[in-house]
Amino acid sequence: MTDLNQLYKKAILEHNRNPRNYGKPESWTHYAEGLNAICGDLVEVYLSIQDGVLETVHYSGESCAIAMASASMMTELSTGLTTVDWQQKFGLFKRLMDKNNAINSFDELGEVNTLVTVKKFPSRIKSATLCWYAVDAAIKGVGTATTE
Amino acid sequence: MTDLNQLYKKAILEHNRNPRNYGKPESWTHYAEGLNAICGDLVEVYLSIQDGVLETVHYSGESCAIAMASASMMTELSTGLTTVDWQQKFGLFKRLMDKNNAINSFDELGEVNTLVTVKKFPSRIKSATLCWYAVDAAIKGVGTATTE
Amino acid sequence: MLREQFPGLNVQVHGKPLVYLDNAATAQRPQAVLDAINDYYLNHNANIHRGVHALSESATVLYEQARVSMAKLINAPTMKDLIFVRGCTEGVNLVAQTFVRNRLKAGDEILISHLEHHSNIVPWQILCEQTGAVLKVIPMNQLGELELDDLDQLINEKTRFMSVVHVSNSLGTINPVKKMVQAAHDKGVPVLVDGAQATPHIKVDVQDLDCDFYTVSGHKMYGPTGSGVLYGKTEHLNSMPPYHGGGEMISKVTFESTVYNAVPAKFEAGTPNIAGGIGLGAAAEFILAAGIDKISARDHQLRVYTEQALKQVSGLSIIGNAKEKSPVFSFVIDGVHAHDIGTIIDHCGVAVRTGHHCTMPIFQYYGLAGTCRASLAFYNTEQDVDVLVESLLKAKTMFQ
Amino acid sequence: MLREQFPGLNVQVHGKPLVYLDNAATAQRPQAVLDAINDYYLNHNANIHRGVHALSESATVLYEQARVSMAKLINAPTMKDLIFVRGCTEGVNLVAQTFVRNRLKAGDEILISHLEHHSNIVPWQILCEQTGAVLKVIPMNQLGELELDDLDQLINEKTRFMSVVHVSNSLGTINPVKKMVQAAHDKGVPVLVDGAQATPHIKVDVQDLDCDFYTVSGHKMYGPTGSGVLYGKTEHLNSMPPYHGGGEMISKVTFESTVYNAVPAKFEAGTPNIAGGIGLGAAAEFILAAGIDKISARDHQLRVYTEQALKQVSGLSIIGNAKEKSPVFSFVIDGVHAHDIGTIIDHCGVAVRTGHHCTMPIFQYYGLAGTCRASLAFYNTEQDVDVLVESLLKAKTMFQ
Ligand SMILES: Cc1ncc(COP(=O)(O)O)c(C=O)c1O
Ligand SMILES: Cc1ncc(COP(=O)(O)O)c(C=O)c1O
Repeated sequence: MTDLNQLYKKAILEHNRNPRNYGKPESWTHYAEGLNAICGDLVEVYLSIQDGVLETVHYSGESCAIAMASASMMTELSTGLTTVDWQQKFGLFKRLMDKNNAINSFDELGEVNTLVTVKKFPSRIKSATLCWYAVDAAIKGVGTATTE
Repeated sequence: MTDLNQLYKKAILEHNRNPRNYGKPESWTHYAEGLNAICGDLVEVYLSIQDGVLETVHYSGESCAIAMASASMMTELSTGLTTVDWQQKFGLFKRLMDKNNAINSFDELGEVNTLVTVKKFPSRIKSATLCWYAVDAAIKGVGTATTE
Repeated sequence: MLREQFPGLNVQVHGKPLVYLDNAATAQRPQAVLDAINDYYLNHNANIHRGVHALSESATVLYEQARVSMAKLINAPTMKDLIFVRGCTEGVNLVAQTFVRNRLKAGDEILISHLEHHSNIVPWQILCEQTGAVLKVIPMNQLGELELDDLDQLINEKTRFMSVVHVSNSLGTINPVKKMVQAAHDKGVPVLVDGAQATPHIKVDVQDLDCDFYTVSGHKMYGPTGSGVLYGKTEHLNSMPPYHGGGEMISKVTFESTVYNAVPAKFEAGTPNIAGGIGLGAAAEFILAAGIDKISARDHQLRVYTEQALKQVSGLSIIGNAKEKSPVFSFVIDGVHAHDIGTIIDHCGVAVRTGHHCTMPIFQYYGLAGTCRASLAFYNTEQDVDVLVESLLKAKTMFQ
Repeated sequence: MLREQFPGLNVQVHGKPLVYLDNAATAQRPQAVLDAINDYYLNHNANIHRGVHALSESATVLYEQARVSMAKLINAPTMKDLIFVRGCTEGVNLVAQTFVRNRLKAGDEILISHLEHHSNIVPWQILCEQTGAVLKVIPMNQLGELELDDLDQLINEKTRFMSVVHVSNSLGTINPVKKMVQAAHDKGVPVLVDGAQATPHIKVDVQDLDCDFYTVSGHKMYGPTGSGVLYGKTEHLNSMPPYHGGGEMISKVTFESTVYNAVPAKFEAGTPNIAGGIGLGAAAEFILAAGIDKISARDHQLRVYTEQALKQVSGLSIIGNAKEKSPVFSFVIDGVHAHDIGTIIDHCGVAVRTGHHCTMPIFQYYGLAGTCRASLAFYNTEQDVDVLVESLLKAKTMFQ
């Protein structure tokens, strides 16, 4: 069960139990929902963007530990970034989650790298990427992100 | 090739070459077409019925030797019969052509019995029965008989 | 033993023997079904219905015998009342578009139930959009049973059609469809019964149910993927316009006009899934030989055993506790999300489904995004259930 | 040798070795296709797309890889432009109902050709009946080629859609569809190409053809029955409403409203023919490995040989003598009806088709009820052709 233990390593379970920036904030400037068509999971993200900077990033929704931890880590990583920088990190994250390569980590992603094992569980990759696609949709002003 | 030679025995080839009562007559009282959906064959039958008696029975159309011979023999057998008697012979013919029994002949069918081998060629049974169904349709005032 | 006839059960998953508890998604097939498919491809490989040559003739006989077997399985009055389709979904869509569509005007009502699979919801929503008709829903209760007290009010003078599921794929509930058909017929409303989950588990008798249409999904009843039948009453099938245009469904084509073939050919345009149909016939014969009563009895044993066994997992709640149900267990566990359970127990060889099981409205009712669903078949064993329980306990431990 | 990979050829018919010349009706399948089907049922038996467990994951991968293989075979820009369907017939009906139907008003025109299979006639007749549109037909000539001189007049401001066959199943004619697509596009008319008989014989490149839709029939290209794909340009597929409602084609369902899934899932409601799709992928890989150019070259050899060989049968006329044609021979023999020929040569082991081959209008043009059709594939041999000729001579003798 090494892969499995890797997948559910402490850091991830901890984020799952104590998600950061969880819950609907009092105000926001950008919003989107992310829908996982396969499992019906729904996350909602709430951003406050000022002068191109992600001042706050919150999310809500009930989902699996992978999605929860990924969202939690993502909000921590994203807060304070410019949208341009955020896009760059999103690009790196997509590469990290791409099962067709063997990349293990990107320095720029910090704790988010603990999610790398997810790519060994192809049916779960969408759990990890859902909140990221939702933030991307929110920044772009699109209301819904769906994973196919 | 015994079965095959049986199927195409002399009497049948002879009727095919010299079909009786073939061609559209000058007048008739009842008409129907018979359509073989599988192969697209079409026969047309023309009956003159007076006081419940089949005075004349003609047919036209281009079809295989089995259908031609069957139609030719049928017209010979049918001419002069009451429609009630005809229905009875039609019933016997259907039983003769039923591949699920081993009946070899019915005295009442005369030369038509030479078609019995057709039932060993299930895909051809409809060739043999088409003109019969067409006459049945014509008697009943239905314009078209189709074999499914 | 029957189980040994299912070769797909003999695989290893992550180094563990497979424990297949995803039968409601698709069943395993007995060797006889695979043999029938291979026999067609090896010994009778030809197109059907239109050939005079021997292979075409024998392929046609095999295909039509399969129709006879299916007619026997669901006690249809004649094989001609059965149309081969890809599965239940195609069956429902076919009826919506060819039987119901012409009868609808804006404001008319279609009645379904809260327990429906998306396949018995979305075709009606599309139809409502096309016609201005309105979708009405028979409510459910906490047990996962339909609330039928107000059925007589729900079926009113605007109701044009009712379409209800026989056995719920998510909760296992067996609905009293015979009674429901009667209530609808009392008001002159025709009824389709979605039997996707019924034929693998219980006796189906379409004449006794007196339903107007019945859909069967081949891949759920131990048959091939891409196979199924739609049963319809003769008078309906005869009066319906065709669905697909194409070969086989016509008697005569000119550019000016076309004469359609008789039922069932009228609804079977194009080359069908010949191997699939033949395999489905073998699946029907398998069930007939095994005995559906024996299968139902075994289902009951497994249901009782599993209910008991799952009590060992604290924090586990079974969603759907209908009195009449097939061995389907939708459940949630406090503190562990369904997908995480699914992933973890998969590593113990246990195959279950997680999510909404194509029945989102059911889980909206329960306020859940989804569940874990263990769905059993007669070939599952008590040991399978034990491995499930063990693996669930492991999942809980990981999340402690 | 490639022929040895086709186990269905090794059967005896009436005690004679099978000479299978009915490939245009349905082809034989290579062992690799049967292996792919069995591998799915034995080692990956699960439903696709919706599962987290290992079998479901690997079944999904196999199914989606098949889509990739098919995209490669016809050079689609992306696998997402391919929708799995039961066969060509379903593909044409899907396009008629979801793409064309909404664009039509009474008096608009649909243009097809005189060489069409019923599957590319009847769906348009049904659509015309539904909408009041009018069916127009590109004429043919004695050689069995389309008369394209007046194509520019036939495509006029009322034309909303053109649907034409790539390769005729009855006569073998290979139509210049690239040129025809261009002519239609010049007037802004979208085009469907019916490729049922093309993928087994010639290189198909949907991007080079620039057609809007292309239909492929799996069972004609050495794949399983009940399989096929519809290719559509991305922008069309995205703009079209769904066809069947059901599972898999949605992202979110409530009773009030439903959000559809992205293409191609939007068009793939319900459990598909999983084994069939996977087998079709194997058929595509088979063709890619064998080399379609080699297959076409072998077709040409067989065509030349057969044309010569049939000259030995006096009174035999080949119907359809297009310059560009695949190895399909429709013929009649003076004094012997096609069905009688079919029955007699069947007893020599020779499987041909007789009748109208689902193209009644072609034979109305020739004033014939039908023909005998010998349709060859690359795995046929010169000896097969010799047996055909011998058996035809026997048939003639019997009728003397
Ligand atoms: C209750 C129910 N109805 C309909 C369907 C759809 O059946 P199919 O997959 O044969 O299209 C399913 C299965 O997914 C089902 O469980
Ligand atoms: C030219 C042509 N178009 C369409 C079809 C129909 O294809 P399918 O059998 O896959 O529905 C056929 C085969 O019968 C064909 O030959």
